[in-house]
Amino acid sequence: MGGTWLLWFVPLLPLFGAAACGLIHFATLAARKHDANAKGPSGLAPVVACAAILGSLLLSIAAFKQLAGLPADARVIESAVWPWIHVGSLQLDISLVVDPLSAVMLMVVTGVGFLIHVYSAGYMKGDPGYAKFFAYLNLFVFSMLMLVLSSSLIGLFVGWEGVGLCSYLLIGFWYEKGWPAEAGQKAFVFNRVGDASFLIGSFILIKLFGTLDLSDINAAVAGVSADPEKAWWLTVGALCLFGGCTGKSAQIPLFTWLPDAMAGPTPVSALIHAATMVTAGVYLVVRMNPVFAFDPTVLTVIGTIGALTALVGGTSAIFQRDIKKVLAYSTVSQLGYMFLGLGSGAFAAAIFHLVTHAFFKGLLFLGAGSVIHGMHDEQDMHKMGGLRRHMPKTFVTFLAGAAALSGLPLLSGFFSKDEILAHTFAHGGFYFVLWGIGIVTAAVTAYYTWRMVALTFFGKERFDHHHVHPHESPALMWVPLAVLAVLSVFGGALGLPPVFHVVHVLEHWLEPVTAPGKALLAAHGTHELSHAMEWALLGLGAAIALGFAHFGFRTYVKGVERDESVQRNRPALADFLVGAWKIDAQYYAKIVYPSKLVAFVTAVIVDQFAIDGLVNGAGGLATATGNRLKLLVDGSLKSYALWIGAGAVLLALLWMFV
Amino acid sequence: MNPQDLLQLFDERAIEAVRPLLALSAGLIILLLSGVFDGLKALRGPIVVATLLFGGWLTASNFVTQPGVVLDGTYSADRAASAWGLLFVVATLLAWLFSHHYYAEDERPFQLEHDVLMLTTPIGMMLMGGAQNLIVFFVGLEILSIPLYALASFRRSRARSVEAGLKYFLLGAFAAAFFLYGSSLIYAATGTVQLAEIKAIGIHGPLALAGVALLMASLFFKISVFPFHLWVPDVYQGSPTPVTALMATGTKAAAFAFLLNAMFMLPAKAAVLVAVVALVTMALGNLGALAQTDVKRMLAYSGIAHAGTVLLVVAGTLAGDPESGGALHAALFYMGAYVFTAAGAFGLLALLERDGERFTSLESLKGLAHRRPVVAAALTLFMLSLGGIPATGGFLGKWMVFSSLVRAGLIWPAVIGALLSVIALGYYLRVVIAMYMQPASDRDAATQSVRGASAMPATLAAGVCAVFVLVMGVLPSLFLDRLP
Amino acid sequence: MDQLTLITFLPLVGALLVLLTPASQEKVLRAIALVTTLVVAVLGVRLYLQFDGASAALQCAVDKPWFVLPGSAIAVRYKLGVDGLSILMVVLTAVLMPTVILSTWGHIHKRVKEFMVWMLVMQTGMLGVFLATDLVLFYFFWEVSLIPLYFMVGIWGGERRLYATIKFFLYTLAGSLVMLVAVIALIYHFRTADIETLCAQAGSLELTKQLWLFAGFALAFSIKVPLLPFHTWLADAHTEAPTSGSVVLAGVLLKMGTYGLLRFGVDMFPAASLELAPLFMALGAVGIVYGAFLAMAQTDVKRLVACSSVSHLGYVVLGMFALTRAGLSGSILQMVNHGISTGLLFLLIGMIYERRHTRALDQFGGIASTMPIFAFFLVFTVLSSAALPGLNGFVGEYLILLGAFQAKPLWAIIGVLGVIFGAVYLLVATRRVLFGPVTHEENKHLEDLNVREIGLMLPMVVLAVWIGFQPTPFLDQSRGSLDRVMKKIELARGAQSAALEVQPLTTEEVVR
Amino acid sequence: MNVPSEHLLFLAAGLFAIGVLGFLIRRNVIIVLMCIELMLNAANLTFLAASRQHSTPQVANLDGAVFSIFVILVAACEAAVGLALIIALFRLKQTVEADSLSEMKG
Repeated sequence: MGGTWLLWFVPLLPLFGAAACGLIHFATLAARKHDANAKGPSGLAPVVACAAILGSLLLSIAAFKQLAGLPADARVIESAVWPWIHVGSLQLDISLVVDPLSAVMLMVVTGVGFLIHVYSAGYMKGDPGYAKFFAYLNLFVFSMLMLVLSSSLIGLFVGWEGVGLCSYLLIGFWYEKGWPAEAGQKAFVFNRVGDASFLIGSFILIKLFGTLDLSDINAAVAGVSADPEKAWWLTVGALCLFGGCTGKSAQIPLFTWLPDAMAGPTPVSALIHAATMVTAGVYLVVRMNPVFAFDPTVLTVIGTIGALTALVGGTSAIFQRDIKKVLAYSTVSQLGYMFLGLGSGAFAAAIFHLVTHAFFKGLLFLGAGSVIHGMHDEQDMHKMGGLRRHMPKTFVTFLAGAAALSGLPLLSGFFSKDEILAHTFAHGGFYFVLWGIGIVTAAVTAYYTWRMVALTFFGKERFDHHHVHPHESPALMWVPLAVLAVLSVFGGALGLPPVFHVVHVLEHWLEPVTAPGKALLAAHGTHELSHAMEWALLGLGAAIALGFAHFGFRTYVKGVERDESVQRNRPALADFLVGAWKIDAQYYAKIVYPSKLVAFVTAVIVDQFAIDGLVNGAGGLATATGNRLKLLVDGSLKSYALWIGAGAVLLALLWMFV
Repeated sequence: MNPQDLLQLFDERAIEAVRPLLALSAGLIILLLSGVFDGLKALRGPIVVATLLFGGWLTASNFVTQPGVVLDGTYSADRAASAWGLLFVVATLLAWLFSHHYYAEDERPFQLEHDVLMLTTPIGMMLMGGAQNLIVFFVGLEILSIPLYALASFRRSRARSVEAGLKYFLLGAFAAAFFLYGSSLIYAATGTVQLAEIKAIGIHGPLALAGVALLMASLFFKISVFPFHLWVPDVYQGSPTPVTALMATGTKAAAFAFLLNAMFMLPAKAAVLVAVVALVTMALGNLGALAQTDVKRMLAYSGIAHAGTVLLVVAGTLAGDPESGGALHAALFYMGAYVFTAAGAFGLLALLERDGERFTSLESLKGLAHRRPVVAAALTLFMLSLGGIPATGGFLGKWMVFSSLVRAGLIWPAVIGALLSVIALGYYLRVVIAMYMQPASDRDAATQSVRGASAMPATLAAGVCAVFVLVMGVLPSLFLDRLP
Repeated sequence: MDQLTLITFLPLVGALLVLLTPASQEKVLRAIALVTTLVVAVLGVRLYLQFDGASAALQCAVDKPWFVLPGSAIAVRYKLGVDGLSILMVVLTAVLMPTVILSTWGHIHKRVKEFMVWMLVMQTGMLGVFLATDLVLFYFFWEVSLIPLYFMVGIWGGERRLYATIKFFLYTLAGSLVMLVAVIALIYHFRTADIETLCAQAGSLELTKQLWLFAGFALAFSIKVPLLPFHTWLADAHTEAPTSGSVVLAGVLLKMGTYGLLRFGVDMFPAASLELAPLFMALGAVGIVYGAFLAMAQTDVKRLVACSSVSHLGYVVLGMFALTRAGLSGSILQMVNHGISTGLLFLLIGMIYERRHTRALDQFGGIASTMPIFAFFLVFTVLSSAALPGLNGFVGEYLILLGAFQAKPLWAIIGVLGVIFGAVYLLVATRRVLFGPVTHEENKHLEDLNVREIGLMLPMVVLAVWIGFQPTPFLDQSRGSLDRVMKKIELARGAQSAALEVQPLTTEEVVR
Repeated sequence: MNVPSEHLLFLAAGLFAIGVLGFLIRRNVIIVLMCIELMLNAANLTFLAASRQHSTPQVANLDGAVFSIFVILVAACEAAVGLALIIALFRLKQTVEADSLSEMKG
């Protein structure tokens, strides 16, 4: 498939799908003009959308197979090049490349994407904007595929902002309610802040390497070490790119938009805010691992931010009442883990956790969606309870997902999370602190996960039976749940720890991509773990997971007393944690309101009063002096003659003496 | 001076040079005679037009044949003087056309006297334009001024007209006295009244300098430059509009024509002084106009500002403008454009003013674009030309004035002059805004404008002015190539 | 009749035709105007296709005698020509006008005849400015093109139209009169009025003279752009202008300022522009952020878009005075992009104004549910204006910021801030107009865009997407000219650095 | 013996000064008219004095004399027109006060 246009069809199919669904939507609008609740062709939309994603999935599998067939060192499939911006010596083109890393991402995006499309067909049925939803969803997959497949940073940026746009559109899908639109706008602005830093990073790369082609840049990084000034620029560039990642993958400074993004429909949260978009940052770091690995301080920064985000995300999820908010903060936390993994140089482990997270978090979100669907849009866990009898299938799959998330032994979450913690531990020195934070967060994760399970599926039924009759979701919704459950349970097989003397499938597969980064890191010392230490770490992880899971389940299986008691006697702590360490409040206080004030000052004081004042002042001055001069001409003959006489004398004197 | 010398003086070339003056005088006399016999009264109009056209034709032929300095060096009819002469004839013709049927019943019987007075002015102007001798200039000055004093107060029934006439007379005579005393001092110092000889002897000593100062004072009075300009608004507003048109265009042009000849008297170091006086005049004129509500008085102030602009050319020459004829070209083209624009503007005001003073206030111009679209369009064109917007003669005039300054190195006066003309556009636009962008007050909207044959000559004249202004803006080569 | 004279004066002929038809037949008047602009648009596209981007020379040049200045015998000629710097703007002017005329169907109902005359005269003025290659002819069109807009804002404008139109006219005129003195000084110094020879020779002037002349030109163009301190007229002019007037003002008239800075600043006085580049980059960058903050505080949606123009044109100036290849081509493309995106924004605001007769932001809300097609177009235009990759805005902005970064990283970073603030005020405005519950009763039953309104926006939407996906053909049109300009800048840079090193020679240099 | 021309010139200057002051001070318009005549005569005197001074017994420089004749001529015309205007003013305002001429101002 190399060098042909066929590879282009992987992203283009969803684009055509999006266009088709868009037309279907406008057709329904036209139909609805005559008869208010006419269905129009909107029923067709899910079929078209899912078909497009399926086509893309099949093409991806074909590409994956062809890639696997190639020898290890030449595992690259390139597509035809689309010449985009040519200015003087600068050539910015867009072309697609499938290499082991993007193949993995391809499978995740199209695979999980397809499942979520099927799920949405059921979930969104009856919504007036049914076709519009699928148009946006397909547009999102197109952008994500562009992001994942593009061979140059500029193409990647097209996908990068494209996913930002789709998340804006999808979060604000139910814009009539008002606050989803604000959440969407908040998400877009936060992304834009990240993108601004991303742009500066891209300028630095052009300044250093003259091109944005990723493979060329990765190859040229080694040559930079000679020139200290260039090295400094490369470090700044890497940090800028990472700034972009924090915006997209909701890391510490720019993460507060993710919890608000829950205003969008749940499949959106599953697809965008769990499986694909938020992982873009991780993908970027792994894709350009030499650039980030060149300067160890960059990795330390990434690791620290990852750990801190994990901690903040995890602790904020403990007392959340809204089931989707719990999962949102959990996503922030798990992403923190991935960046912690990247920080300690374990690129393959980060991708491994990314994949497993896509499975179990996607599952949990869809499960929560099915719960909400069953509970007629009720999201508050304090008004649920004992649903396991009403939704057995959702319950079982949700259980699998929760187990994987909390890192119970032998499940996918356990292996991927512990591998990251192992690598962090192996790194030693300052990373011990990060490892400590990681362990604490693992405990907290287990606690809030099983709190959620307990509050939702166990204990007293706290909902009002007259209005709410929970029912199991239709097949269209629980089949994807089942598939994801299987993947969450057996996903661990992709990357068993070395102690099991089985090849780490993913690490081996990603070897050609991560090799340059690893080589640069090796220059700063290799880190190996003895077998005994590994067994100890595995044991410790399993113990913590099981312990805290049990602790969390036990306290909440009876009901919400624990929450209420904390609310009563430690309100400050509860409020602090629910508000995600009050960071968002700080943003409003420190940035949003002051900027409104500055806007007011510039518009009224500086602009209208000062600058415009000067302009109008000049006009006013002219008319004022005009009026005063008018008095000079007082109509009296005498004064005119006086002026003439004085003028003549003045002229005479000036000529004689000047 | 016996008869032979007289004949020898009036040789063939002298006759040719003086022919236009003779033609105009003959026409004047015929016009006077036509008044005596009732039958010939109807011929009044055609006689005036015939005389002016014939005089104009003769001046044009002088322009080609260039008789040069004649009559023992007292009067020259070279290309410059002929060009100015042509301008004077045109100014008078336009003013006369606008005065056609302008006056109400009580002045109509004196229409003949009005035309006689108006016909004498070009003779005076030509003498001033061609004068190489102080006496000739003085005679020309009086031949021009005295009829204007009478014309200014022609509408005896209106207090304003009489006030304007008397003011103009008294201050005019006052200035003429200054001129006389100045030239007498120069004569005392140099012993001659011939410009050429004065130039040869040069201006030295306090007596001569005082003389030149007084002389210049009277010239500045005529041009209406800064310290001497206060009379202009009252006189222009008071006198009948066609007479104002003649005053604004003709007299200024004549005064400038002589100033350019007498410029040598000013010391070179006076360049900065003249530039300052010119800029102050522009400022006062523009700022003064900004405060006006009456269009006619506003145009008076704008006339002062334009006089200041042309004076800049004198400053430029004194400061050493490398181009030889620079000042003349600039002044001639600028005044040419100004004659057509100002005559047109005043003419249209006269046209609108048919029934009393009411029509010259800005308030009454509101919504004119609906009632009289053609008049409004022409007035807008004149306003833009006064403002110096391209595609009108005014722009190229301004261009040449500023280029003479820039060539002479006076960059900052040029920039200040440019910015002052922004103020000018402030009030010119006010007229356009009134006509196009403000609704007519109900009282004005009701009055029907005077239609019919009687307005024909005025509209013809306005049309000619508009065409000339546009042609001087878009195709200036027709005029520029013919500059002396 | 050669091509450029035809394309420049055809609108004037159309204006005369309109003048001749009686004012009562509005349909005929509009038809004539539309047909004329369509023919000009076709000619414009033909010119675009014929244009060879690689060559730096003036193409399809026209050279006829006009008049000779007396005394110094300097021949002022009627010279037209198009080159890489002006081709995009000429074509945009030609292509944009039919859309503008079509949009007048909706909002111009009184004195239609005069409006069409002024609109066509303006097109001649604008085309003249971009095509003139004789300095006097350029100045001629530069001031004449002011008058039509003056009348349009003054007669068909909003409540404070008189204040706005006087302010706009006198402000721009003050600048152009100062430029007049510079033009005269330049012409009389070099004894010629031909822009091409002046561009070649002006570099030879010594630096202080070049700086003064550059200052004279740059003042007039900065007012027109508008650059930061001189921008206060823009918001008033836009708010009070009729929709079609705003579209033309934003789409083309502002670009005369940036085109002037390019032709008479960077190209004519490379040394002076090199000297003043930091200042202009600073004004551009600060202008971006300042304009964004201005827009955030506006309550009138049209005034908001006007302030966004200040911000967008800050980009153009930032890119231009980076004096790098990417910056220059980015700024030229951004001139076109801004014309399209802001033009569309004004059209949309005009459409909503025609329905609700108000521009106050708080009067809207939830329009998306009643007018989905309008919502689609508004979101599309906002995204193009906020430089979403894949649409036209991004290509221009990316090149500008890259160019600026290569020259002065600090100003580029401030410019990148503009990307964030730009998104903020545009999205906040969109949300307040489109999203949220329908609070006002009138918004409930607004009828959506009709076929005419969609039709007139389609060409610009297609152009926006085309430039977004395939910008290279548009960028290549100015390749030849920009290479020429860059050579001149490199020369000036060499001279500048040589001048800097005038200190005493170090030992080893002496030895060598 | 004839009077040295300097004295004449000073006399003329005095006359001129009186004329100008009279023009500025006096309220009656007729008196103002007379003051103008005074100024004109001052010029005449200077002309004649200068003419005498510049002419030598052999060559008589008569420019001054010719000029003064013209001045007298013009003075007459001015007086005629001036008085006519004053009569028109009197008929309208029944006064000859110069200050009554201030209806137009500003």
